Amino acid sequence: MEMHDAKRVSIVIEAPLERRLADALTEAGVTGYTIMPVLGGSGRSGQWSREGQLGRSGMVNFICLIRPERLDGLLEAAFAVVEQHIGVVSVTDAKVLRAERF
Amino acid sequence: MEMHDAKRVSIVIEAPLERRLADALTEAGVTGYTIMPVLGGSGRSGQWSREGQLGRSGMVNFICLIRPERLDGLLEAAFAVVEQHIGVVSVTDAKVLRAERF
Amino acid sequence: MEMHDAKRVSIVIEAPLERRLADALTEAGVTGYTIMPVLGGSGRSGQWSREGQLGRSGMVNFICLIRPERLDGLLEAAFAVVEQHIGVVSVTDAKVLRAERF
Amino acid sequence: MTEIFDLAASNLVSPIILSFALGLAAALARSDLTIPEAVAKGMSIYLLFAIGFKGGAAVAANGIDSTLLLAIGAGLVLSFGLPLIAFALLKIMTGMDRVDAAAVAAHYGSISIVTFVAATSVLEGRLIDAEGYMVAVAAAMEAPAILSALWLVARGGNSAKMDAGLMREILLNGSIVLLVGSFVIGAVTGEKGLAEIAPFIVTPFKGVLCLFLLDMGLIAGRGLRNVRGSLGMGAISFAILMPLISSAFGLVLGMMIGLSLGGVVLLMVLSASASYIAVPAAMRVALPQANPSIYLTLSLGVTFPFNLTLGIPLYLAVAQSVIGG
Amino acid sequence: MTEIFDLAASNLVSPIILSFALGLAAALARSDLTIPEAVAKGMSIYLLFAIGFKGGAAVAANGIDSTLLLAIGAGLVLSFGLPLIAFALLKIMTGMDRVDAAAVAAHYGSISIVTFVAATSVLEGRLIDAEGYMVAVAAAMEAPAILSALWLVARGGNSAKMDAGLMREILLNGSIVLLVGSFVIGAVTGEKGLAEIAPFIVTPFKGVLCLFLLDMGLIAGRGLRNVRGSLGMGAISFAILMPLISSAFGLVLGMMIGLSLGGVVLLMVLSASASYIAVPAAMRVALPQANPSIYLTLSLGVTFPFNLTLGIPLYLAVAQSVIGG
Amino acid sequence: MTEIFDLAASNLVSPIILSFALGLAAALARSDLTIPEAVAKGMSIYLLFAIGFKGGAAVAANGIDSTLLLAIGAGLVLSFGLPLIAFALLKIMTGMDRVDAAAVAAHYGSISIVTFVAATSVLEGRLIDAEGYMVAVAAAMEAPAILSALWLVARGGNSAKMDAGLMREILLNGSIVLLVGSFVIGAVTGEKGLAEIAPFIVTPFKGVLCLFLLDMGLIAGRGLRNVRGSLGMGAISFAILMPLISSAFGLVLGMMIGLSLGGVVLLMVLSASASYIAVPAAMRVALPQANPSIYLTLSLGVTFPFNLTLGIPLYLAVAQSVIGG
Ligand SMILES: Nc1ncnc2c1ncn2[C@@H]1O[C@H](COP(=O)(O)O)[C@@H](O)[C@H]1O
Ligand SMILES: Nc1ncnc2c1ncn2[C@@H]1O[C@H](COP(=O)(O)O)[C@@H](O)[C@H]1O
Ligand SMILES: Nc1ncnc2c1ncn2[C@@H]1O[C@H](COP(=O)(O)O)[C@@H](O)[C@H]1O
Ligand code: NA
Ligand code: NA
Ligand code: NA
Repeated sequence: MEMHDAKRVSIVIEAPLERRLADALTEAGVTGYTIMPVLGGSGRSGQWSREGQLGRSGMVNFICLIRPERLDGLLEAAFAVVEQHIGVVSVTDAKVLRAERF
Repeated sequence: MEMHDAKRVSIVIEAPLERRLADALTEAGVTGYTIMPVLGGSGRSGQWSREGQLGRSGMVNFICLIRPERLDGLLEAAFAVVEQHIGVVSVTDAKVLRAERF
Repeated sequence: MEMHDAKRVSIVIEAPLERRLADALTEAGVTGYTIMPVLGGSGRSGQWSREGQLGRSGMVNFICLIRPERLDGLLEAAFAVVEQHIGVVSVTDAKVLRAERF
Repeated sequence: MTEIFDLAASNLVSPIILSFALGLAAALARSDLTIPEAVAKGMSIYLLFAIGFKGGAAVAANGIDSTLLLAIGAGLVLSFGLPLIAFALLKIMTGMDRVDAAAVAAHYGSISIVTFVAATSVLEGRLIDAEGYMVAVAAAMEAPAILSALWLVARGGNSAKMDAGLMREILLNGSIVLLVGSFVIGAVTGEKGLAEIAPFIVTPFKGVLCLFLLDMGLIAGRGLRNVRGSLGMGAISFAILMPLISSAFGLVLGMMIGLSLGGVVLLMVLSASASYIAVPAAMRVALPQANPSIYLTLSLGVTFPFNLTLGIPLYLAVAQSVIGG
Repeated sequence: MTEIFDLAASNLVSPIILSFALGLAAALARSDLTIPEAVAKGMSIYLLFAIGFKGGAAVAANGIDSTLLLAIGAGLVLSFGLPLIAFALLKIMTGMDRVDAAAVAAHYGSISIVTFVAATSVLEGRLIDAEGYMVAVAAAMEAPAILSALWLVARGGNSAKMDAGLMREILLNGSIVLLVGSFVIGAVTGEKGLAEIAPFIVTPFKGVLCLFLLDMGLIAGRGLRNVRGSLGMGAISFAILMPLISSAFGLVLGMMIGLSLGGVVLLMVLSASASYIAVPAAMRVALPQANPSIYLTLSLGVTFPFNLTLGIPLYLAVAQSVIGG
Repeated sequence: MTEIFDLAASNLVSPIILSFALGLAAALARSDLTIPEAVAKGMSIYLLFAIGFKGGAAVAANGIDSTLLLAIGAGLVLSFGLPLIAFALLKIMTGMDRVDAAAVAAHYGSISIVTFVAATSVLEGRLIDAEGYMVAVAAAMEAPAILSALWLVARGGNSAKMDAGLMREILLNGSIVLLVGSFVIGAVTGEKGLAEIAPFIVTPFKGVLCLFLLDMGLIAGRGLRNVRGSLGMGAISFAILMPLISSAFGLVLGMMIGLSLGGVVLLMVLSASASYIAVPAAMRVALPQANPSIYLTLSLGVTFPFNLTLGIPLYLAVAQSVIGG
């Protein structure tokens, strides 16, 4: 099956910033992403768990598949939102089916 | 620790097709997969969020780790289900522990 | 944007072992991980779904981004917990922003 | 005429309707108010269980009269037939292609159980009795419309995926099973069973319904915000005209088979209401080419609030003036 | 004998049992009816809180009599001892290896709080009082069986992971803490506290129990569907024979320490019931080699429905005929 | 003085407080007892809806008196002003930097609706009436404190991100919308609407509150366990001193505008309580440099339990002795 090179970007970010990150991605022309729930985790700011949270706190995980040449634009847009916040950005090489969709 | 080459296939697909995709994978001899929840996302068919859904709608994310030589069989089986539907298929190179399990 | 090499380790493990794996990782000096929920899956021990479970059963997915040179330590620590249990460990090459955090 | 408006107005200031309006307004104003998916699903399970059980207990109390089978038959006829009318109307009123039109038609042949529940509340508020087995009729009307829609598509040469697996999924879908199952439990355990669990399924029922409608309002509002402008006037007019036509068919059949006033109103409401749970899921499997935002918006964003606010009092007024009582 | 069947029959047509049956049937028919995990967990928290609180309030009302400590002691003896009997029986009746047999044995020494709750409902329906502190006995019986099972495994030379961490997890597991905690709250705030929250924990209780049992039926049904055929007749016979034996021990100890009729029945039910929440989780940590589908199916798929339908009325009838009253 | 302690003592043995204590103890003992996030959110939606609706219905019953606007004005003044006092106090009592101090200050100007609800319960238990519109005052007090805190930060030269988007998010945040919305529904549908859904929002209210406070206890306990030792005595003293000061301001303003005894107590409680839902989320967006574990621990781990146990009876006793009645 024909596959096309892509980058898989994963952004773990605080839930109250979800809408802002989505808006920033959209503005940067990134219209494809999937948001996944996060149960808990640990990092420099300590351990946390969704069950110990009230309200809108917690984190979410954005996954974007994107053409390699558009990676920098995405990272810049995302980084502007993530910069001052708790969060992690990672990138993996991937292949996608149906590249016409990206 | 000894590790073995594998492919990591991620399939984001509409929830009402979950059982069909699982059956198709099983028929193609793929008996290992993990299904993860999806909160929301954006794509060619617009933005959606799990909280704006009634009933069985929404999407789920299948993750399959598989021996490289079996990738094509998996993709064909998966594609037959995903083809006409909203959804995204991506593949990443990975290594697995305990290859005897795959 | 400057990016740094890393390994992305994914560990799918039974939920009752969540605290033990977190403790083992912390002891091995791995303080960064994200825990994601799992809805269901299939493997050598058959199919299961979160909705068919009572109590603390089910599985969770640990994701760790780690410097490549620390991979072995992590895998050993994780494997000691996963070894006798149902579960899957996979590793992918990745790049991360803000390496000072790892 | 003024009477209908009075009825509608008094209906409009009920906590149930206002809760829906609150949800709608909050979503349109982009508030982050949301009801967790699991809680919404829990409430819908509660409502289905309660409505089914109460229907069954009512049947146990009053005995099954001969109209039960007739009423289920009428429901099947309506669910099979109304999609054909909806399809023709859509072809005339809108520029939808065959597949989209068939998918929308399926929704209007099927039913909305929350609209049914709201109508039951209105009847209870007016002390009008209805046949307990109308919930069985509701269950019978969920699925047939899907078959009609797939037939419409197949007739046009397009492919629609209908297989045994889908058929089973549709017939054994959770809401049908729960509604029918709790109806049977209610019928078997009767008044005694109802008395045991009435403090759970009867007294707090309306309050739960308020919160559920708050959520429906939120979902409808978010849906409307997303499609703003992309739906033509033709489609929107259809979503208001169709329930009026459907309810007329419900009225005629209900009277023909000799339902009580309450029963006729409920059959009108079932006919007029459009599905937004079972049918959309089935469409994603069977007609993936159809655009979900069209059918969801019409059903949940237009027809549902129309029935809830103006439709139910209108159907009641019409039935009263035709039947008397 | 006919009396027992009458009792069982009247027990069988209760909304609670029929809800379980509905869930079982829906799952076996592969319906997609599901209750969200969060809602199921919410209901189990509600049930534990309510049952604990009511037990505590009953103790506050009647005072603590000297049998409280004896009853808890009896519970501990049963929970420690029954696994040994279960293990011996499994060795005779089935071909299970030592680890699987020990894991199953742990479940039968521990308890099912929902079975306990259902028995309480039956007693209330028959206006039979029981000691309020039986919920404390239930809490005491949750954990010891796990230790016996691990000892059985260790004795056989296999390794079983028992450490301080696991011990703490078992003793402080959520359901024990909630049951004991709400029991204490009920005992401290007494009748006055109960009156304040009775409209939440007393009146709607049975209705919530119905929905919870619907979910239990769904889960048991899915489990049974998955293991179909892989469990031998020996194992299934064990799952019905063992509760009968256990209940006999419960009967004898209950009478020895002077419990009331209701208290004896509840001790029999606790003995006869098998865990499907706390013990399975502990087994995954301590005995990962044991096959979960064996113990879950026996406990939830066979023994639980047996107790719910035939067991409870049988234990009640036996206790009545032995004790009189 | 003894009277206050009597009041506090009788307050302490209520199921509500003991449920909080149970959660706290369970979390500190590292039990795995948890209430699913969706269920906790569902309960908070229920509580907001119920408290708003009842407030609105009370206004409909008693008519709006002229103090309504005055009371809302007083609430705005308190919410804008108290952060300034809190900030000054933090600068004196602790070594926090400007940003952390401002973030904490925002929490103490805003309110905790659960504390408000618990106070309402205490008043009802003592048969003391309060103005129904106090829930509107509560809603008005949620947001202004955030603006004061951002102003404090900006004045110090740090950057705080305040934009139209955040403003809208704060003002249209779910709890404000739900509280105000259900207040309006209650006011519009009045006694009749209340009667319809009272079995859902009135009678089981206290029981739901118990489970909700159990969860609050669990969360507070987990928070306290995590920060153990990292908070100085200065900060902890602040978290107890500040509510005392705030309540004094609430007392004075409440008397000035002529609120009833119950209304004054509620204004004191609102002033004394600190936010742990709306404000933390806003801080993560607007002041990401501020350390969440500081403000969450002070607000939820110290001030909340203080108000719940000692604060409320104290404010009531003070108000009674000052106003009489
Ligand atoms: N190395 C890592 N690997 C995976 N997830 C991480 C890592 N570091 C941080 N995270 C996630 O990001 C959140 C915030 O991290 P931090 O900003 O370091 O406190 C954590 O709670 C984790 O969910
Ligand atoms: N480029 C992408 N990266 C990640 N997820 C995507 C991407 N495109 C689509 N998706 C996911 O697939 C769903 C359907 O996509 P589509 O079929 O393009 O509407 C979206 O709602 C996303 O959850
Ligand atoms: N090849 C695989 N790819 C992805 N997930 C897997 C795979 N094999 C097993 N899993 C996951 O690990 C769980 C336990 O697997 P097992 O130990 O093989 O029964 C399954 O239920 C899946 O969630
Ligand atoms: Na219809
Ligand atoms: Na037992
Ligand atoms: Na305050």
